[in-house]
Parts: sequence; structure tokens; C-alpha cells
Amino acid sequence: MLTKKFDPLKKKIFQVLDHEGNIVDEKLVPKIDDETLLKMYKTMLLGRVADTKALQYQRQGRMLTYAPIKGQEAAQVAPVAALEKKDWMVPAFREMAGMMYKGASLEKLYLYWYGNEEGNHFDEELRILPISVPIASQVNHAAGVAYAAKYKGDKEVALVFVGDGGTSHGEFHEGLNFAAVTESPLVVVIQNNQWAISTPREAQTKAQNLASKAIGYGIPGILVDGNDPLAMYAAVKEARQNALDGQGPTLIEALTYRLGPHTTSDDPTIYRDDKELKHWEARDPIIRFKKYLIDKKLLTEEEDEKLQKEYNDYSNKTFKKVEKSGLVPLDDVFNYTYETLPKDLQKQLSDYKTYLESEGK
Amino acid sequence: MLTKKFDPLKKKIFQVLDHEGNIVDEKLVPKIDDETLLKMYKTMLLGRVADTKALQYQRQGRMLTYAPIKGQEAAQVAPVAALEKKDWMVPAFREMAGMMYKGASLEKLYLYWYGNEEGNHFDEELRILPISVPIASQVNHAAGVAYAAKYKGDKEVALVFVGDGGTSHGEFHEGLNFAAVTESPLVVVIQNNQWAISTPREAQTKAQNLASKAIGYGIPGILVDGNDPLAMYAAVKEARQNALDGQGPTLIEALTYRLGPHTTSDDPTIYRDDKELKHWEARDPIIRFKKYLIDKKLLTEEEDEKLQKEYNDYSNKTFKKVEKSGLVPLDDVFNYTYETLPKDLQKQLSDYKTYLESEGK
Amino acid sequence: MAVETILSAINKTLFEQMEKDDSIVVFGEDVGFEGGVFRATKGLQQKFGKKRSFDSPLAESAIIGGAIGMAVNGLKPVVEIQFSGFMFPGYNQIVTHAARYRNRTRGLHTVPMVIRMPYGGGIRALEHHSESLETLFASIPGLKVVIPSTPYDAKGLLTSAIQDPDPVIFMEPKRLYRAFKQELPDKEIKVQIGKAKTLKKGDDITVVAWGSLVREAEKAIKGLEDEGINVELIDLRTIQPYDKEAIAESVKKTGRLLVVHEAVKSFGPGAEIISMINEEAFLYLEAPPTRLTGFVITIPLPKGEHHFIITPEQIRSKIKELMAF
Amino acid sequence: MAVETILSAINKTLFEQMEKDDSIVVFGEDVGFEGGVFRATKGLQQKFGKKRSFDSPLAESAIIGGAIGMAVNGLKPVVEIQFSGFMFPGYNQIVTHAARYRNRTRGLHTVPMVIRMPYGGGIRALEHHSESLETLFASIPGLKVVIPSTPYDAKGLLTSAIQDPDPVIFMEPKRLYRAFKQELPDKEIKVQIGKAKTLKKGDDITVVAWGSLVREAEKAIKGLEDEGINVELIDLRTIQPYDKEAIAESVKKTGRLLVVHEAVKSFGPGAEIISMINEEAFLYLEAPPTRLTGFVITIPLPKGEHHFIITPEQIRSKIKELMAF
Ligand SMILES: Cc1ncc(C[n+]2csc(CCOP(=O)(O)OP(=O)(O)O)c2C)c(N)n1
Ligand SMILES: Cc1ncc(C[n+]2csc(CCOP(=O)(O)OP(=O)(O)O)c2C)c(N)n1
Ligand SMILES: [Mg+2]
Ligand SMILES: [Mg+2]
Repeated sequence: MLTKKFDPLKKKIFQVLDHEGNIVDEKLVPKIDDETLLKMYKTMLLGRVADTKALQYQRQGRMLTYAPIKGQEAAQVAPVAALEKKDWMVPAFREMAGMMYKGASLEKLYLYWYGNEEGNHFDEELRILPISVPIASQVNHAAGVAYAAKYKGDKEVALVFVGDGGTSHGEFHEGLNFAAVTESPLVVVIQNNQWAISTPREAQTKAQNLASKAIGYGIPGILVDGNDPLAMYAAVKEARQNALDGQGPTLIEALTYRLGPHTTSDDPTIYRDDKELKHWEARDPIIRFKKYLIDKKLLTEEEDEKLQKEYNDYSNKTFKKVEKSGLVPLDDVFNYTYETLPKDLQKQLSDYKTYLESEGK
Repeated sequence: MLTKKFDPLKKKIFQVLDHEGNIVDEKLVPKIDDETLLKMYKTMLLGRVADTKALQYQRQGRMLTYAPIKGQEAAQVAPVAALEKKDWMVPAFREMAGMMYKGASLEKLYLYWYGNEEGNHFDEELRILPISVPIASQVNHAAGVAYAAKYKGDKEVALVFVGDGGTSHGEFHEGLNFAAVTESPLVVVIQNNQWAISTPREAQTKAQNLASKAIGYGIPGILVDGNDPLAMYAAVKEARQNALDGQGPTLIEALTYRLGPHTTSDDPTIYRDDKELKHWEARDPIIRFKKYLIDKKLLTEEEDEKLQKEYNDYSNKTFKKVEKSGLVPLDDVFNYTYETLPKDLQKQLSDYKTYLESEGK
Repeated sequence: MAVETILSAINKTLFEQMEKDDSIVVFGEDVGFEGGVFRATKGLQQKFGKKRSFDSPLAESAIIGGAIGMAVNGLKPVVEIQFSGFMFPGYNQIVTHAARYRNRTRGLHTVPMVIRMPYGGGIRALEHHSESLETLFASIPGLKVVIPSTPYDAKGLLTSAIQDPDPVIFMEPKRLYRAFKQELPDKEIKVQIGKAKTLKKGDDITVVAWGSLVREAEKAIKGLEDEGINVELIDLRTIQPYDKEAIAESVKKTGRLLVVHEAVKSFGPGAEIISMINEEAFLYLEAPPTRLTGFVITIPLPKGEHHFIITPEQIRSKIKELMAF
Repeated sequence: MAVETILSAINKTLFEQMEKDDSIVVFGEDVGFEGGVFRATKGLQQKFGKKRSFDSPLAESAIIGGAIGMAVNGLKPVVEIQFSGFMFPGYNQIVTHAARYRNRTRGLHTVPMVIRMPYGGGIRALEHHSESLETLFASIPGLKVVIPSTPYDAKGLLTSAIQDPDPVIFMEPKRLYRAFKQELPDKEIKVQIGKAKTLKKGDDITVVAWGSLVREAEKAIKGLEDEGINVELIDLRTIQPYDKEAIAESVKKTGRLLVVHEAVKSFGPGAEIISMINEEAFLYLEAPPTRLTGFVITIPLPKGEHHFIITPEQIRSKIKELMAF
């Protein structure tokens, strides 16, 4: 058991690929077929490119507030890669690449950040819950999804993401506790990217690490190098199996870093220094994973460059399509309040239409 | 450090007096002067008697809903005894004996359970916060009180009580985390009386014990025999000193038992069996403490009997006085909504008075 | 047919619906083994097992947030908040999620669920056990809010709530829990959400009430006909979306409106109804539409609660005042 | 004198008051080092130290509950909730404690504190960043609720809020944060809580608004005098306890009332004002007192938000409709 071997109280960090992309210990390498390895890498890379582009669109005034994922690609893609199709993904809001691995289209995700609710309307069989803005509240949803999975006897788990900031929230506590005591099949990944907006990890909690919070719920916890896709994959795979075996949740702290701003409204130069950034840039999950795949002969530099171009074009094409979607129709902002529009809302809508007509709009 | 010696992860329970009232280990006995020892015992006994009487009054239809403390006297009196006068006490709602040690009069406490807000109006210098019904929410108040104490440089701590049920609540998590990260002088006592109404401790959390939740906040935790007044005193004394030394909060789990019903509206025979009750009756904190004091020649059986009678009479006298207090005057239910009654409320009040007059009332 | 109180009707309905629909789960604090502090869920765990009826940890966000997740994944949670005054820690989940999931996902994920809670004063209880908080739910788009005042409506509305595709807040007037009995059919009955019930026809003044105050209003109007005042009494039953037509039609006939509620006056539910009447029946008004409500204070502890609780005499007095306008 | 926006006026006021009163502490998420996501608290930590201005953990119950404890123990907390849509996890503390401590302890413990929060739509933001939730505070006895619409009022009302003996919810119309400037005196100024401001005198119709809609209403009425419509425009400024006299006197003169707010219509703040007017000025009403409000829906994400945001044209059209009644 990895969670036994890497006891968070002993501050051990589970790592398979070191910062340079070399295997730390062959015995720890999880079994992942080549196709999956490549899909993981490609999704991380697409995430990276699409993220860079989104920031550009925003700076050009074409995209709305956007929450970048740069630097966190491994921490979110690898966990999803360790899932089965029927498992549920419950995102926070900074999981664009993870959501894409689960099957969400870039178009939907861009649409969301473009300011359109349709961006949260994924295909039903993808089993992705919507982006959840109220911090940590999604942990309770995930606990409920997991409870229902167990209830129905379906061999499925829920994977939920939460940030380091989110671990301070009461919703985190209640959700983890609920899932633990009901032994629901839940895997919790904390993307500890060291910051909650301008608030550093140390200002969130005096706990020596976030994985050790697992003890309060009587569940296993593990501290993982979150920029190491192999370690993240292995940790989630084990947690998933435990969950299915009726052991309840596992708490996985992914040590990673937000290389970009909190959102496009944020200026991180105010609160963090360049040295820290440099330190983490050297630990970039993509560089590391690429090296591993090239060593493994699954990828060449040329293929990688081609992929980058491809994703660049794809992002551009996709965003242009999104831009064409324009405004949300009036009916849509009313129609999903209830299954059936109550009379009063019908009247509000029709009165408004009458007004618009009277104004010649 | 007791919290080092008694590591909750090793399931060690700190005990000084065993169930029979014998010293387990002389080295562990805290220094308490005789006067304090006697005051502790007397307050526990008064608590016990006043509690028994309150239940009777309620059964006679004279008292309203009341939350008994029977069996938990040591867990609440000893922590308060370990405080200084200027320290703050932040109760939950089941701390009648603890509040009396802090200086609250039985009259006030009866008045509260009699259904009168004046029962929460203690002398200012007693530094007792009001009874707090929304479970665990008081933990945040205590964190704030403690922060202010530190802010002002006053050498004072806050002591807060919470139940085993309360530890599942988000408010518990947020309050402990806030106090820990701000290194505020707070002492947290969980009265783990094994039940939250009809919900057993095991249904609250999968954590092996509640003291281990301390790890999630990076603070010391300790599991204490809550029916052992000497152990509780020692644990709180150490925690208090740590708090004043700038070490922040300590989490103390007092293992105790609610021998009575949850409240007078509750029927515990529905959900718990006689064997459990018997088990804990044998661990009654009062029997144990009395034996210790008699051995120490601080008390005799005769004096104890006299005290019981005295407290019986005192309870009766006090409650009769409370009963005479009658109903709350109309003005009082308006006057404390704001410092100054807003015009609108003045009007509501005067209109109502006019109505009452018109009805000849 | 069986004779039921509101409380036993709720219990029976839960049995009936759980029997019929495997996806229903019932949980909350003390809800499982002992069947809730009021025993509304008594026997469910014994009958349907711990999986379907259980004691949750003491954590309202987990109860409601957990229910949301369960609803997304195909269950139909019917959860209990022990007293409405303790819904606040779960309010974040109600407002920011339960009410919005359908809209947020444009219909992909919906959260059909019922949140039951006893509410209201007059039972001489501790702090936070007596509030009337319907405004805090009714003002949130995406929620439905229901309050029965009879065993029949309790059964019929709870059945409708459970079968509703949207989240329903089901507020139970605990003062009436065991106050009186009614004969109820043993089979499923439904009362449509959104429909008020006219309890008494009358031409002079419309009185709108819900929950326990319906019973007080009934007492209040007894004998008024002999004094020449013919009251039309409406039990609103659904607070949102509420039955504007029923009230407006009535007021068009009577020209007078009194709304009676225990919730505090300012920014309370009566304000909504009065504004609506201004919109729908302004020209019919013969007296100012008026509210008789809780004072804008914290509902007092038992020894002062009588100042707060609305009596039939007060209702009658207000009716006469309006008739004399 | 200095030229200030609402945002800079708030910042200046905090400096001024903290300088004057050692017991003031300012905290919340990101409030310390960077000075808040809108920079309303910028520079306070640098000037007054970490003890007096700091980043709290991400936990609204701890922020508000902690502030309550601090207030009891002699401090004067001025906390920030990052956006009003995130107040819900702290709402339990606001309603069950902040609003009730004075009453619960019969005046022994009071919790003078200010809870600041940006609110309202029209800034093309993510979900939960655009709500107008004043009803949820105004309907709670024991709270005061204040909304400025100018830099002057922001300064004056915040000063009064900080010096108030009771908890004050201070809602900041973020759409106006940097929208315009005003010259403000460098010394302390106070605007009385509970007093509305009549921005324009008029005889034909009373328009009541607050926050950013005051500015839209001003645009709406521009030129209406040439069309023979003389609007009296009232900036409510305090939502609870609100200035009934100002509104009632105005409506007694004009006979017509339009309340404009961004909060959703049902059970919203306009309902309260209209009910009050029915009570205070029924016989003066020449047209149904009316509300122009947010629809009863979740405020849409930016690409649909324009359907929700109230425009000057809509206000003008409603005014004319009422004048034609
Ligand atoms: C309940 C709540 N409070 C405040 C916010 C505003 N907010 C948005 S993101 C954020 C910081 C989140 O930090 P973290 O959990 O570490 O996630 P990260 O942004 O680093 O991915 C805050 C405070 C919110 N969305 N929800
Ligand atoms: C937030 C909240 N939810 C529910 C309740 C109802 N309630 C009162 S006491 C109680 C159980 C408390 O258990 P515990 O914390 O163990 O304290 P104990 O009663 O054992 O002293 C519950 C659920 C409440 N008071 N507050
Ligand atoms: Mg973070
Ligand atoms: Mg307990």
C-alpha cells in the first residue's frame, strides 16, 4: 500500500519520476499501457496550449475571466486517467485538462469561460459534474455521488478535486467526514498549488501538510509529487481500488504549483517572487513527462512540436467557433430554473418580450 | 509534555485517578491546592444535585426543556478549574456545572432553562459567553475571543466546549483551523459523551478518536479520561500554558458519558442498552473523586451527605425563586434587538400596546 | 382509511413512497435508528435497512450537499433538517447548488430532492427551534416551498414533493404535528404544488395564511358571520411558486386582504403577497392590504414567546379594523 | 479635499478609522498582503501590521464567527467577504449569532462589527459574483444593512457603520467601484444609517433605488421633465432599518411609486417597500406601487446577463407606464 509506505506524518513524498524525468524507483512505476501514456501526455499538452491561448484571448478582450491551469496538468490529468469510464469526475474550477481527459470538449470548456452556461452541459455519459465555484462545496456532492454509486451496487467511484485553500473550508471537512463514515467510494485530490489567490499555503493551516488531514477522518492520506504524472496515476489507481473494495475515501495531496495568475483578474507579481516561480518552472510536469516518453521511445521532439502546432490551431479554431456562438437567447435564461416554467415566470418572460417589442428591439 | 506522552494515534488515554479513585501514577498528579480540590468537588456535586432536581422540575411540568449533565461533571468542572479568572469560557449548552465553577449562579442557569434570556446575562467580569445552541458554531467565537486576547497582549485564554457530535461540523473545522493558524490562545475540550442525541460516536466519524483530529490543524491533541478530574485539570493546565506561550490551541478529548437523556424531550432507552449505562455508572466521576478526597482526608462521608442536603435545599430554593420571576416583560423582547430601538420597532411595540389596551389586557 | 395526525401522515407517506420507489433514501441527524427527534421517520430503517434510512453525522452541509450528489447520481433523497433554525449551515448548499444545478448545467444534471424541516413557534422550545424562515427559501429562484396545515395536505403535498423533478423545501408546522387528526385514504394521494385551498368562501375580506396560523385564523373567523363579516379564508399551502390567481380572484371579490404569518414582518412573505395584489387587483382594493405578522425581533424564549405568537383575537381584531376602513 | 472613487473612498476610510481606533482589525480572504481582490484594503497591512490586517484562511464561518468573538472581547472587526455570493457559508454566523448576541445576552455581550461585501451584477463575472442578496440580510432582526451609491456616501456610511454599536452589513455596488469620482473632505465624515437621500425633487412619481441602480435611474429620468414628468428620486442608502418617512412623504405628494432593484422580484426588497406604502399612504395612491426588478431566475453568466440587467430605458418605460395609469 502506497499510503502505508508514504506516511504523510513522516513528510514522505511519493514520487516515481524525478524533476528531470528519470525513474526514481523502477518498482514504483505503475502499469500504464503506451496508448494511455500518450493520451495523458497529449491531454496535458493540449491543456497547456489551450490555456496559453485562453490567456491571450482574454488579454485581447475576447474571453472573459479565466482560471489558468499552467503547471497543474499532471495533477489533474493523471488522476482522471486512472479512472474508468463509468467513474464520476467532480471538478472544482481549475481542471480544464482533467475534464478534457474525461471527455469534455475544449469547445465546451472555452464556452464556459466565455460566459455561457452551455459550457457546463457535457454529454451525460461522460459523468462530469459542472464547474463548482463555491470553494469546497463540491466535496459534499462527490460524497453523495459516491454514496449513490455504492447504494446502487455499481462498481464506480467519484473523484473530486479541491484546492489547498479549499481544505480550510467547513464543506471540505463535512464532505470528507461523510464519505469516510459511510465508506463511500470517493477519491479526493487536493491540487495544492501553494496559493489560494494571494494567500499562501502557510496562511491556510498550521498542519504540516494537507494529506495529514486524512487522519481526522480515519482514512488513508498520501503526499504526492503532483507534477509527476506516474506517481499521481499510481496513487489514484490504488485509492480507486480501495474505494471499490469498500475501504472508503483516500485523501491525496498533489504538490504542484500554479505557474500563472489565479485568474485573468489577478496579478501574482504583487504577492510572490520570481525565485519561487523559477523553482517551480524547473519542475514543470510537461517537460518531465516529455523526457520520460522520449526516453521510452513513445515520442520524438518532432512529433511533440507537431502536436503543439496542431493544438495551437485547434485552440484557435475552437475559440473562433465559440465566439460565433454569441449571446445566450432570452428563453434560455428562464427555461432551466424549474423543469416547467411556473406561470409567474412565464408572465415575467412574456411581459419582457412585449416591452422589447415596444422598444423595437 | 502530556500531549507528547499520550499520543492519540497510539490510543493512549491520559488518566491520573482510576475508576476506583486510586492514583495511577503519582508523578502525573497535578498540583492543586486543597481549597481548589474541594471547590471542584463541591461544584461537581452541586451540578449533580441541581441537575437531578432540574429533571424533576421538568417532569412536574415546572421547568422547560432541559439538557442534563449527569456523568459529565468532571469533564466540564476540571477544565474551568484550571483557568484563571480573566480567562474566557465559551460553553456549548451542556456545561451547567462548568459554568457554575466559572461563577455563573445556579439561579441564572435555571432561569435559562426556564425559558428566559436573562439566564444568559452573567456578570461581565465572569467572562462567560452565552449558551450556544447551533452546534459547534461557538468554536469560531472562541477562536475570535482568543485572537483578541492575544491582540491586546492580555495574558488570557479562551476555553471552549464542544460535543462529539459537534466535531463533525464544518464550524468545528473552521474554528480550530483559524485558531491554530493564528496561534491564538485557545483550549478546546470535546466532551465526548459517546452520543449526539441518538447518534453514536461511531456514526459521527471513522477517525479512531476525536483527539487525533488535532493533526489536521497542526496542533497537539490528547485523549483524556473525562471522568477523571485530576487528568482533565492537568491536561487543560498544560494546554493553557502552551496557549499563553504562543503555541496556539490544544485539542482535548474528554472521554465521558451522558448518564441521562439528551434533553428532557429525549428517551434514551430507545437507542442504547442498559449494559452500556451500567458500564459507565461504574465510572461515575463523582464517586471516584469523592473516594480520592476522602482518602486525602479533605472530605468525610458525613460532610458529603450534608453537602448533598444543602445543595438539594439550595436547588429547591433557587428554583422557587426562578419560578417567581414569571413572564418576560413585553418591552424586554423588543429592547435588545438593537442598541437603540428603531422607529419601526417602536411603532410595532406601541401599536401592540394599543391593541392590548383595546382588548382590556 | 386510517386516522392520522400530520406527523403520522408524513411517516406513512414516507413508507408508502419508499415502498414504491427504490431510489428514495431518507437521512439526517437521528433520522435512522430512532426515527428522528419527532419520530417522523420512525420504523423506516427497521423496514428498509440502513442503506435507505440512516443517521448522518451532525453536519447540515453534508446532509444537503450529499443529497445533491445522490440526486445527480440517480437517487431521490428526502432529508430531514432537525429544526428549520438549523438549516443555516446547509443554506449554502441549498442556494448555491440545489436551486441552481438545473440551470447551471442547462438541464443536464437535476437535483430532485426534498428537504423536510419542522418550523414555527408556539411549542415553548429553546433558541433556534421556533423560527419561520420561509422567506429565505421562497426568495431563491429554483426552489419550491411547501407548507401543509392538515394531515391530508401533509400526505398529498409530501407525495407531490417526492415526485417533483425539482428540489422542494417541505416545511412542517410542528405546532400542529399532533394537534388534530383526519381520516386519510390508505392509498397514494397528491396535492398539487402551487395550488392554494379556499377553506371558507366569503365576500367581505380575504385572509391568507399557512401552516399553524391557518388553524388560528379558523378560530378567529368563527362567529364573525354573525357579526356580519364574511371572511374568505385561503390556506396558501405552497409559498413558492404560490397561487396568485386564487388570492387575486378572491381580493377582486372582497376588496380587502389580510395576510397572517409568523415570520417577521420586514421583508417577510406577506410583503410579496401584498405587492402582488397591488399589481393584480389595485383597482379593486377598498382598504390597504395588510399584514399581521411576527414582530421584527428574535422570537423570544418561552417566557416571552406569548408576546410574539399571533392569537385568534389579534386576527379578528385586524379583520374588524380592515372592515371598518 | 481629494478626488475619490467608491473604492478609494472605502480604502481611505479604513485608513482613517484604523488610525483613530486601535481596536479595529480588518481581515478576510486575501485582505492582508495584497489588500483584497479589489484592493479595498490595500496598504493596511503594510501600515498597521499583520495583527490588524491579515489574510484569513478560506473559511467564511471562521471569518464571521471569529469576528463575533473578537467583538465580544473588545475589538472592532471590519471583515470582508470576497463577493456577496460567498457569504452563504458564513450566513449561519450572521443570522444565528451576530444578529442575536445582544438579545440573547440581554445586552451583556454585543458584537459591533462590519461585514463588507461587493455585490451586484453588470461586471461580466463568473457564477456567484453578481447576486443582489440584500433581502437575506434585511429580513433578519438585529442586522443593519447599508448600500452606498457614491464615494461620499461610501465614506460617510462606512464611518457610521464602523462606529455603530450593532453589526452592520455593508454592501458595495462593485459595478460603481471605479465608475466615477467625487471630491471628498480629508476629514472624517458621517452619513446617518437609516436616512435616505432625495437626489431630485419632483411631484409626479417617486422612484426608489439603491446601489448601482441609482445611477441608472438618474440616467433614466434625464430629460423626462421636458416630457412633463417630474420624478422624485430617492437613494435609499440604508435597506434596514430603512427610511419609511422619506418614501411615505414623497409618495403622499406624488401618488405614484416605482421601486427599482436588481434583486429578484419574488419576496424581494421592493415588496417590503410597497407593503409599507400600502400601510402608510394607501389613500394617496394614484397608481399601483410597482417594482422593476431582477427576474426570478439565477442571474445569468455574462453572455446572457444583458437580459437581466435593468436599463435606464426600462426604468423610463415603467415610469411612463405608471404615469399613464
Ligand atoms: C466559498 C468561497 N469563498 C470565496 C471564494 C472566492 N475564491 C475563488 S478561488 C479562491 C481561492 C481558491 O484557492 P484554492 O482552493 O487553493 O484553489 P486554487 O485557486 O489555488 O485552484 C477564492 C477565495 C469562492 N469561490 N468560494
Ligand atoms: C447546527 C445544529 N444542528 C442540529 C442541532 C440539533 N441538536 C441539538 S444537540 C444535538 C446533538 C449534539 O451532540 P454533541 O455535539 O455530541 O453534544 P451533546 O448533546 O452530546 O452534549 C443536535 C443534533 C443543533 N443544535 N445545531
Ligand atoms: Mg490553491
Ligand atoms: Mg455528545
